[in-house]
Amino acid sequence: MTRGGSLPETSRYPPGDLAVWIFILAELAVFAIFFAAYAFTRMQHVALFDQYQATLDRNAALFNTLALVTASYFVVRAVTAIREGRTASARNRLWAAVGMGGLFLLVKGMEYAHHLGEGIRLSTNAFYMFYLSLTFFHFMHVILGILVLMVLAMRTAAGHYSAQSHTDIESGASYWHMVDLVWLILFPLVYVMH
Amino acid sequence: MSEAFTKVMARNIFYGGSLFFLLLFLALTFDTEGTLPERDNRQAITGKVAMGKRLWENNDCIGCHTLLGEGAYFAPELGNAYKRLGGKAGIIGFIESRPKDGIPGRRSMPQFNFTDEELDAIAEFLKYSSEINTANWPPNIQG
Amino acid sequence: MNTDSRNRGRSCTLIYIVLMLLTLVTWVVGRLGLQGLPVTLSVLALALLKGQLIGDWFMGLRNVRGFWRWAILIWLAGVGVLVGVAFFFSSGLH
Amino acid sequence: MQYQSQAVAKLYFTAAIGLFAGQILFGLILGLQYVVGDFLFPEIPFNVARMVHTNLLIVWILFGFMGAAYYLVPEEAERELHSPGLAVLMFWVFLVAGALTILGYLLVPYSGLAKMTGNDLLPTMGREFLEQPTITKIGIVIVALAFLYNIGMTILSGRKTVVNLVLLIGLAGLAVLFLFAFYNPDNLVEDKLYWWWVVHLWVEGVWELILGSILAFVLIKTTGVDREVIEKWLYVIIAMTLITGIIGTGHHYYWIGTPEYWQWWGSVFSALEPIPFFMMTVFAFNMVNRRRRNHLNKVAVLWALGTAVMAFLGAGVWGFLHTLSPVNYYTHGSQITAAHGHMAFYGAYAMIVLTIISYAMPMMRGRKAANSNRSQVLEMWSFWLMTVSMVFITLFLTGAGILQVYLQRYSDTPLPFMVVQEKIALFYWMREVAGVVFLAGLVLYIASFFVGSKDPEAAVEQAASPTA
Repeated sequence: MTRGGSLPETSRYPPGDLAVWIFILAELAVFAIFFAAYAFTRMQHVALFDQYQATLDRNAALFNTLALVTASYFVVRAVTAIREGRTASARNRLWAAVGMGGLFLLVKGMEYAHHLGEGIRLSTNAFYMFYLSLTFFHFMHVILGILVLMVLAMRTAAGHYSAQSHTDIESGASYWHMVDLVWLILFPLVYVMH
Repeated sequence: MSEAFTKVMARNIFYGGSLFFLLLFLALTFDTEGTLPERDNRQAITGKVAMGKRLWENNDCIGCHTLLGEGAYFAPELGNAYKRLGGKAGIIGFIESRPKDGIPGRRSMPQFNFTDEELDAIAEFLKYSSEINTANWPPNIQG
Repeated sequence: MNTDSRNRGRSCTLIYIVLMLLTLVTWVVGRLGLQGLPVTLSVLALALLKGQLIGDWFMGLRNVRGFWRWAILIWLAGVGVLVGVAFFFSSGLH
Repeated sequence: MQYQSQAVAKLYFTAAIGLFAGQILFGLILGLQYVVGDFLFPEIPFNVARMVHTNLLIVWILFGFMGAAYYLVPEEAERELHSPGLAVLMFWVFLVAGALTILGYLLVPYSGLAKMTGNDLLPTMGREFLEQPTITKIGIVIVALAFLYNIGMTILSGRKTVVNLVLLIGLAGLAVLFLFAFYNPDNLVEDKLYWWWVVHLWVEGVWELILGSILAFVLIKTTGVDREVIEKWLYVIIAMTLITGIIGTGHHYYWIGTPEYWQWWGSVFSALEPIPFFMMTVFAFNMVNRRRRNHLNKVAVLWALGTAVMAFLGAGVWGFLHTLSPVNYYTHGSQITAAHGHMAFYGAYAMIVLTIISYAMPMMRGRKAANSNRSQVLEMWSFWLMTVSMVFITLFLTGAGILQVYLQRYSDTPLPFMVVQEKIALFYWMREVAGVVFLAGLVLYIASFFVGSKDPEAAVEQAASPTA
């Protein structure tokens, strides 16, 4: 591995449009507050949180984590492809990421159906309030992320992007990685840590 | 800094972000509507209570008092008046006994000359209000 | 140019595999029902590490200087401290 | 002034200032009633004076928004107003309806007004800020629709700028959300739930879009900074506004019978509501520092910067003070709320209207760009008097609120409401004094329209401008 001049130079700004990054910071701030709120509320109801955490489907959560990480990986590969001007490959990888995201929604949706079937609502108890709030807020982010990736895939197919001009893809990719990043904290926090 | 972000992306975030949070807000409102029957004491809303609410509105009580903390801060909170004044009789007695020309130098509630039925309706309305589940607000009986 | 991006691609594939394995580790911890503060904090640390890998490699912050280079790391540190403190102080409260 | 039809704004601005004066007079009456309880009783009871105070505020701000729209939309769209005649007609309809409503409040007992206007057919009266008779509310909807039609047609057939589009979205949102004023169920909790869709989503939602676009317009004009830069800031700011502000509605859903998860949702999002206001302050100062010209209308720039700062303090900082649910549990419905309300409304909405008036009025009165030096200096005095006295009003009310919360809510031996009110009367007296200073500032403000109006227009100091 040589650090040749062909390695990307460090730049002042992250990949994509800075407006997206400002948005990402705002979103991460919200999630951080929610995570902290979960943890500190749990301090007052340790037994309750542990009891109801045990009712969650950890296998589904594992599957979902793998799906999201895989989607993120496809997105990374899509960005690599478009940087090299390989449009078709970029498009395929974006669709693959959309597919993984769709799987996440499907599994998560089944989890929700299960909970709702048991009559669990936001007001059931403190644990379910946080569990549903956090995961549903994130769920909506996944939907938005998928929509963004779909638009990007279609625009890639239509030839909007090239090796020289693909800021939109980098912006969308950054957003998607944020969605992934949040889940990587959410999964252990809500499903595993007790 | 301003060179690194584009107007188109800022616009997309405005439209997308607003729509996103609007939908989230509607979803939460939907859940709220589903949960309200357990909290808002709706089974107590009789014709009398509805009449009391109308009287409450038609005399602009909210222009001096708060009800569940909302309104003007000139006169006491009334969400718990039913408990503070010792039931309906206390409420009715208080409203009835307001002097027509006020109390010299002090704040005073006007004399509204309500009929007995109206007084009863207002008291019923305040009783209903006091039984709404307000997450233990106000902190104490003084409101 | 091509070899370089291929290198980058290979690095990201490696990172991807690591992320998947670490996720499995977290799941196994849950599966085995391991308990106790050290376990909990290790799970948290793993999550933060995964977050940092996402930030550096997937989001590409490794090639950025200045504030944005550290933005995700700062966020992770903040979350880690807050959540860690809360779990630390609630570990005895059963 | 580049387009003739912009001149209709003058009517609106004049009415706004007149109603503003009325609002302040009634504010002083209210302030006095707080300490001299029987003042004007039973002729003008507190609730009537308060209705007049708050309704005049809303109406003059709306006049200001409409005037601002009529002034800036043609200039941005680069065409005359779709129908100046309709704008004038709607002005008189709105003014007469508003005046009749206020007279109704003052001359007829409120319950009589309710009966006269047939409130029982569609009961909407008697809720805070929405006290207007139903017929007035319908009038407001009609005026708003005609206004939107006029502005919309102008915008859609002209040059489409971001300032215009954001303004249009804000105004349309204002009109649509007002429709919830007609929903008044017997269920008190649902009544309150949707009442906030009008009140909160106005002042912490769509009104901020209007505020942002007016501020952006004035900054474009006075600083000469590239429109592209200002417009993208505008988008980022209003995006943050709605992202935080919509769910931020939850900070009103803590104690009114709504589910308890709102304590979390409301706290988290409303804690972030200061961000857009902070960005607005950074933005305004940034643009003025990067200005490409020194605009002759210095006082308009002062108002613009003042708006940004005071909106941040009043809405952002004072809002944050009591927005977290554990804090709000004690401060809800206390003088803290009143303190926040005063500075937020003045800092954000009164000041933005005064900003656009300050910028536009000289040109509508025949100046090329700005008033004479003497007039501007007087207006700056009024700026400082009003703004500083509002800061003091807010501080005194905050002091009163902290004591009230402690004595009535927090201490181990809570005291009854009226006992506490007497203990904190000193703060109310000081608030009233600050209110009198505010009135003095307002008098100077009005005087600035007449003083120095024969003097020559202000010129660039020291610069190489040919002396006339």
